[in-house]
Amino acid sequence: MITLSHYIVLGTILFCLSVAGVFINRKNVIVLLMAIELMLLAVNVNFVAFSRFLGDASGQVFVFFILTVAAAESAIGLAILTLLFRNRSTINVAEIDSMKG
Amino acid sequence: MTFQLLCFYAFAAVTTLAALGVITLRNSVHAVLCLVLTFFSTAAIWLLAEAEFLAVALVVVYVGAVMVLFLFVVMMLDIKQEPLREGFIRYLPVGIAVAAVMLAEMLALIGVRAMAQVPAPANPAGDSNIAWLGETLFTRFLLPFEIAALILTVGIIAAVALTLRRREGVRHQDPARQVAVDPRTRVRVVKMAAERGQEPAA
Amino acid sequence: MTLSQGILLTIVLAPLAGSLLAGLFGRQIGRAGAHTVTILGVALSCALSCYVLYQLVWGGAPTYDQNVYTWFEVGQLSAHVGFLVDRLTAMMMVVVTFVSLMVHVYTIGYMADDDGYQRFFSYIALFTFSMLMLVMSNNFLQLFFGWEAVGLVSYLLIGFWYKRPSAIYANLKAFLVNRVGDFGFILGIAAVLYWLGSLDYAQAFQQAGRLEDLTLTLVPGHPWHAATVIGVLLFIGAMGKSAQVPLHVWLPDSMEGPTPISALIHAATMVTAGIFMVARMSPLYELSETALSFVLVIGATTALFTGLIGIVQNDIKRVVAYSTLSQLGYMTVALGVSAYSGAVYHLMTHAFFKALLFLGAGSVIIAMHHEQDMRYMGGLRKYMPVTYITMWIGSLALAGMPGFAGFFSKDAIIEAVGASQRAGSGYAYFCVMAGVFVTALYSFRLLYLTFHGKERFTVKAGHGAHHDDHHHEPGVLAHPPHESPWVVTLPLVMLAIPSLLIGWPTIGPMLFGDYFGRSIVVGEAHDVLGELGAEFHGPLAMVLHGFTQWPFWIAFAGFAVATYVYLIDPAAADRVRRALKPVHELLSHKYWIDELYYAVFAKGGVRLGRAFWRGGDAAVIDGAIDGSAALVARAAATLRGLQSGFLYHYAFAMIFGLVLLLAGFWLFGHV
Amino acid sequence: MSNLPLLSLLIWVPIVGAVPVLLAGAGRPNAARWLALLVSVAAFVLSLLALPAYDAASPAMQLVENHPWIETLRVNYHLGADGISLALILLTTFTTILVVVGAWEVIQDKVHQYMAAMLVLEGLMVGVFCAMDALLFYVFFEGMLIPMFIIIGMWGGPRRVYATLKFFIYTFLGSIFMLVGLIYLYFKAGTFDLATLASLPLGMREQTWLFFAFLIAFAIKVPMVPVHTWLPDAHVEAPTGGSVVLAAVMLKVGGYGFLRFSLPIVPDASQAYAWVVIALSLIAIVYIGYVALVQEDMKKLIAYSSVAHMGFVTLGTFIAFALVREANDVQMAKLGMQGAMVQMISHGFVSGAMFTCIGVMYDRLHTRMIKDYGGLVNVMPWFAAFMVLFAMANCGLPGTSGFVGEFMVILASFAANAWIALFAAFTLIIGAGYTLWLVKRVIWGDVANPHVAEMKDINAREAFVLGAFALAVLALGVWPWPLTHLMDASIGQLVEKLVVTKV
Repeated sequence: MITLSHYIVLGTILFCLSVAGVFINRKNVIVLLMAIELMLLAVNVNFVAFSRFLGDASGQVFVFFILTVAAAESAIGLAILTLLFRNRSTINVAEIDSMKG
Repeated sequence: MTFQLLCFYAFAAVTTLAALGVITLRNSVHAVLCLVLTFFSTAAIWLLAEAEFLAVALVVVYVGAVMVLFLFVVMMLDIKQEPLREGFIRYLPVGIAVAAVMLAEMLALIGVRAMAQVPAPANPAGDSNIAWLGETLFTRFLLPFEIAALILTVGIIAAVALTLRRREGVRHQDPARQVAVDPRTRVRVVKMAAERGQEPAA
Repeated sequence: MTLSQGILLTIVLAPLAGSLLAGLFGRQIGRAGAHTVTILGVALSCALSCYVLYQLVWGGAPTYDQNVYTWFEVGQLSAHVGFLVDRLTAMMMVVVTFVSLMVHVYTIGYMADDDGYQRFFSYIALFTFSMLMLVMSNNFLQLFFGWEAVGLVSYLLIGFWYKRPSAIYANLKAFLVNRVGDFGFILGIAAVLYWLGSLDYAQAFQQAGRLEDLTLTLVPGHPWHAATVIGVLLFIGAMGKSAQVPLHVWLPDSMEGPTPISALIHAATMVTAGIFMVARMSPLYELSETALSFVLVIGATTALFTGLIGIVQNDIKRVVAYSTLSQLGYMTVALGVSAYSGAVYHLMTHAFFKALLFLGAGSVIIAMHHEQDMRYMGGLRKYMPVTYITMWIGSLALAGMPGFAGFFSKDAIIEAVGASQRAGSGYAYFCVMAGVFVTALYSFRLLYLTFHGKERFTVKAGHGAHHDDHHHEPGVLAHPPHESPWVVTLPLVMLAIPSLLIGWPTIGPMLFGDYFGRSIVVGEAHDVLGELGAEFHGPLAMVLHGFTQWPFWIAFAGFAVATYVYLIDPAAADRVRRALKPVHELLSHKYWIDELYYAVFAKGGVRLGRAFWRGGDAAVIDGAIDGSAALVARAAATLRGLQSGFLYHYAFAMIFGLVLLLAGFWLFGHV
Repeated sequence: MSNLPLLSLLIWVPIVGAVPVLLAGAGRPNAARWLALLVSVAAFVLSLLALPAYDAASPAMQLVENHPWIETLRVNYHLGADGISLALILLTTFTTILVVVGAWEVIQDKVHQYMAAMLVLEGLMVGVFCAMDALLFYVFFEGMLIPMFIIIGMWGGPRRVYATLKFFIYTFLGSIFMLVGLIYLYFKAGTFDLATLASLPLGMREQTWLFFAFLIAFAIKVPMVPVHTWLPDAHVEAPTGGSVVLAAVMLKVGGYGFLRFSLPIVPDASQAYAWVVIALSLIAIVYIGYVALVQEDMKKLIAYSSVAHMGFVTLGTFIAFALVREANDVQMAKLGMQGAMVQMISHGFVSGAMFTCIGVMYDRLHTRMIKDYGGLVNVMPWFAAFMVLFAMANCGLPGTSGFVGEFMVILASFAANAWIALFAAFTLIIGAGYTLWLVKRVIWGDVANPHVAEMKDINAREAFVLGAFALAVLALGVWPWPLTHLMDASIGQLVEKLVVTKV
């Protein structure tokens, strides 16, 4: 029998993995983007599970919206990435610090 | 251990390993492929949770569209991998430590044991998850739904606008300008005083 | 027979209308137009004033006390503009309008070739209006209005020749010193309103009895009687306006103004406003011995010590100015011994003969082409006989020659002081007696230096043919001096007549009779004039008696000394000066009071202001403000380091934050 | 006629009128000028129409409009006017016309924007004076800053950035405190309605906090010592019209705030701490007087003199407490408060006129330094006449408006404490000192330099502006009754409410 905890633990593990990914791939924007996708996925897993166990459709609707926003976000993120690469020939985050205060 | 549980464990393991691959693999293409795998297995887990529509949507939209986009980008850009890997080893322990601490904290907060006893209720969706979801989406969440559509449109336009570039020196026709030609701007009639011929030097 | 509001309003407004016409449309109506409208206005006012006086004295009209309109109304409290016309007011109105009319006429001649002709007429007509508002007021508010308005006109007129640095310095000084007086005055008015509950004279005086038990404690342990506080505060105002020591410094400087206004404003009318005011407030002053003693001492000091300065002055106008100060002191002394009618009486006679002296001096100045230094005059009597004779009349009146107007008033004051029991009256008696000598000395000195003796100027034809007021060489004239035109001499004669005669018919009713009726209130206990009145047997007897009295002989001594030193043996003056060098120094520097005030108040004020500005505003307040801004900037500069611009730094920060947050939740439970 | 929403019209006619002015665009400055004049005259006419509609005998709020605005917060669009508001509204509309006319040729750059900003400012200021809802008041109170910020920032002098920032941050800081106070009151009372807040019982502790919150907000606006230093800087950098509006109307918002907020809402704390305000007012009168004395910049001098004169406003307002609660002298308290109000209106005219005068000089010589002038009377006699008149009003000569308020306040403060009156009356000397010294150095004397010799006397337009100010100054000085009558009932009610404690 699959309990709620199963799903939540899975979500948690996914989330923590993505956090670790942010840490260790700190210079590669593509992997960073992917780590963010993973985080969203972890959240989605939780939403789906709660929706199922509480019998409320809102959770799944939210997943739906998150997917939408994540898609838009990755589209724009990749566009920025392309632009960045085109202008600076690198996607190394360590070289991008024009926002320095 | 029921079959369902067995399946859950299997897919969860695949998901976790694939996610691990995403963050550790050296080659970006491989990483993207791992991510695809993660999505696939997550979709399977959602099927187990009887969220059929979302599972399908995840595969179709995410794996089919977004991940392919990722692949495109990764393959299209000629990225040198080596400098991007700098510090990978150095930050590995930190990353693992943070992730571990966070995991511990989260699990402690959630209270896994307490919830382990909660049984799954009868599926409220009944037979059709899609109908259930659709009803909610188009009644209670109609406005957010419209807004989500708008966000997607904006996203598309933004992506296009960001990557669009005008190349200088490319020859191409512009029909609109051709049609809008005004004869008065083309020919200019100039009136000049008649020039008197130079008197030949005597 | 009652006074009509229409007439009273006309009296006040006619000069104002003239002033506005001459001032605003001066260019359109021209010089002749300007003097015509203003003189018409003032003449109308003067005629109606005489009519009002007639109505009150012979027509048996009751005192007029009514409001014209409400100035403001706050709850039950209200202030009005209105007129109180009794015999005191009527006398003042006649004096003011008459002298003003004379000065208007005189100005036609005196200012004949000045560019600011219309402006000048506008000012003096405006002054007449203001002064009338002051004397005719039936409440403190309007009194203060008139009080300040005459100050304003005085300011404008002293600075009339605005190109002269000394003139614009003098007018600023006059205004500011007057303001010091007004400072006390307005507090006095506030005190009246607070304790007596009304700004209206009649109501305030009716309530005056309430002051008996009231006190004010400014310094703990020293309660002051309400009546004393009111009296002293109001008198501070009078000290400013009537130039009493120590606020007298502005009056000599005010001689920077054209001579006609010196006569009108700074001798005959405005400066006596303080005297008039105290007389008007007699019901309040009678309640406080202390305040009256204060008045007495101040007046006595002014009477003697400013007169002394007059002896050493060389500027003809300044001599008359110091004499004015001294005479104002006499009036104040009279107030101080509760001889209010004596003060007002002296005010009246003084208005005539002092205006005469000033206008005479002005006539001399015209003749000398705007030379004012007496050291370059002498022997003028043969050139300008009318001026000479009228000046003699004025001087004799001033010196208190029995029979002349000044004698009656001054002698009454001296006797009143002698009869008074008030604290300080001994000192005052000494001062006024000594003052008699001093008065005679400087009066005759002026006459001898100006009209008698050798001519100390030379006439050089062709030199400086232009007729302007800045002379290049002292004592050198382009033309020989000559008598002034009739517009100048007519007022002299017109003023000489009352200077000579006004005392005879008026002393009886005004001083010892009941002319003032209930306008002036004197307590039974110190009614010195009442005591003297018992011995009064008509003016002729008084004149004859006067020859046997000390004041006459003291004045005669002054006359004798002046005659010897300045007429018979002119070299003696130098000898005396050398012998009394320190005294002469002291007097010619006017006791160094001007220098002291300048250093302490003007310089000190500016220095204090600068210290406040640089130290307080700029350093402390703005320092704190800008300092806090700088602190923020520094803090921001430090914190800016955190913004590395590296994406992963931000990401780490977020994640650490999340970890901490989770830890918090975990450790501190489910909040 | 009587059904017209006059107050709303007064607020919105100028603000909406600013739109066509703005649309007139940079290319048609004359159109912008005439439109702005039309709108400002219309607003003035509207404010005059409010006079017959107003019953001065009644202390109640009149011309009330009340509509729900933000229903969830129970905030209402609630307007109303009593005598105090009406007087200030008249001052606002009157001044705006003169400012518009005064800027006619002086502002050459972006005329339409300048005029529009002025009109918006007018509408907002009127709004402040008739808002009966605290949040609405706050919105107008803050909104006012924006056009003024723009006016100083765009048409100001060389250090305008510093001045605008200082001005903005100072006043903004103050109003934040007020906002906190208002929010607290909202949670306590559940509404922002001023009448309700006025009758809300509050403990002494709460009142004290609220009092100081309001004090900071309004003291900065007035401005009182020691938070006055933004004013001289703002004035010096502001264009003439900005200075005029700032001095004539905006400072009054502070004084008005004390009357509308501090006194009715926290009367007990106001009484307990009245001595603070009184002391600061006296410091303003004496200390600032001395500071004004030594200024070398004419605008700064007048700015400091404004601070000193506004000291009378705060003194008159808070002396009422000492009188009502300690001396039990309601009569005198009314006099003091009436004096404060008259002083506000009068200062509006006088300081407006003084700044206009300085503007006239500045337009000709492009300097505000006293030492660059001298002997103006020789070349500009009419101007000199006006300037002397306004200077006299500035030092409180009877017969001009400047006297009335000072006189009333001094009389009232003597009843409270002779020492206070003593210090207050000191203004007679020091006020005359700095004003007339200025006049001496600028107006009198011989022509100081060739630049002065070339100065032209005022033209018809300037004569109109100065003449209008002069008429107002003289009218108010000779016959203040209409004004005192207009406000009498309202002030009477305000003072009588002070007697009631809320603790």
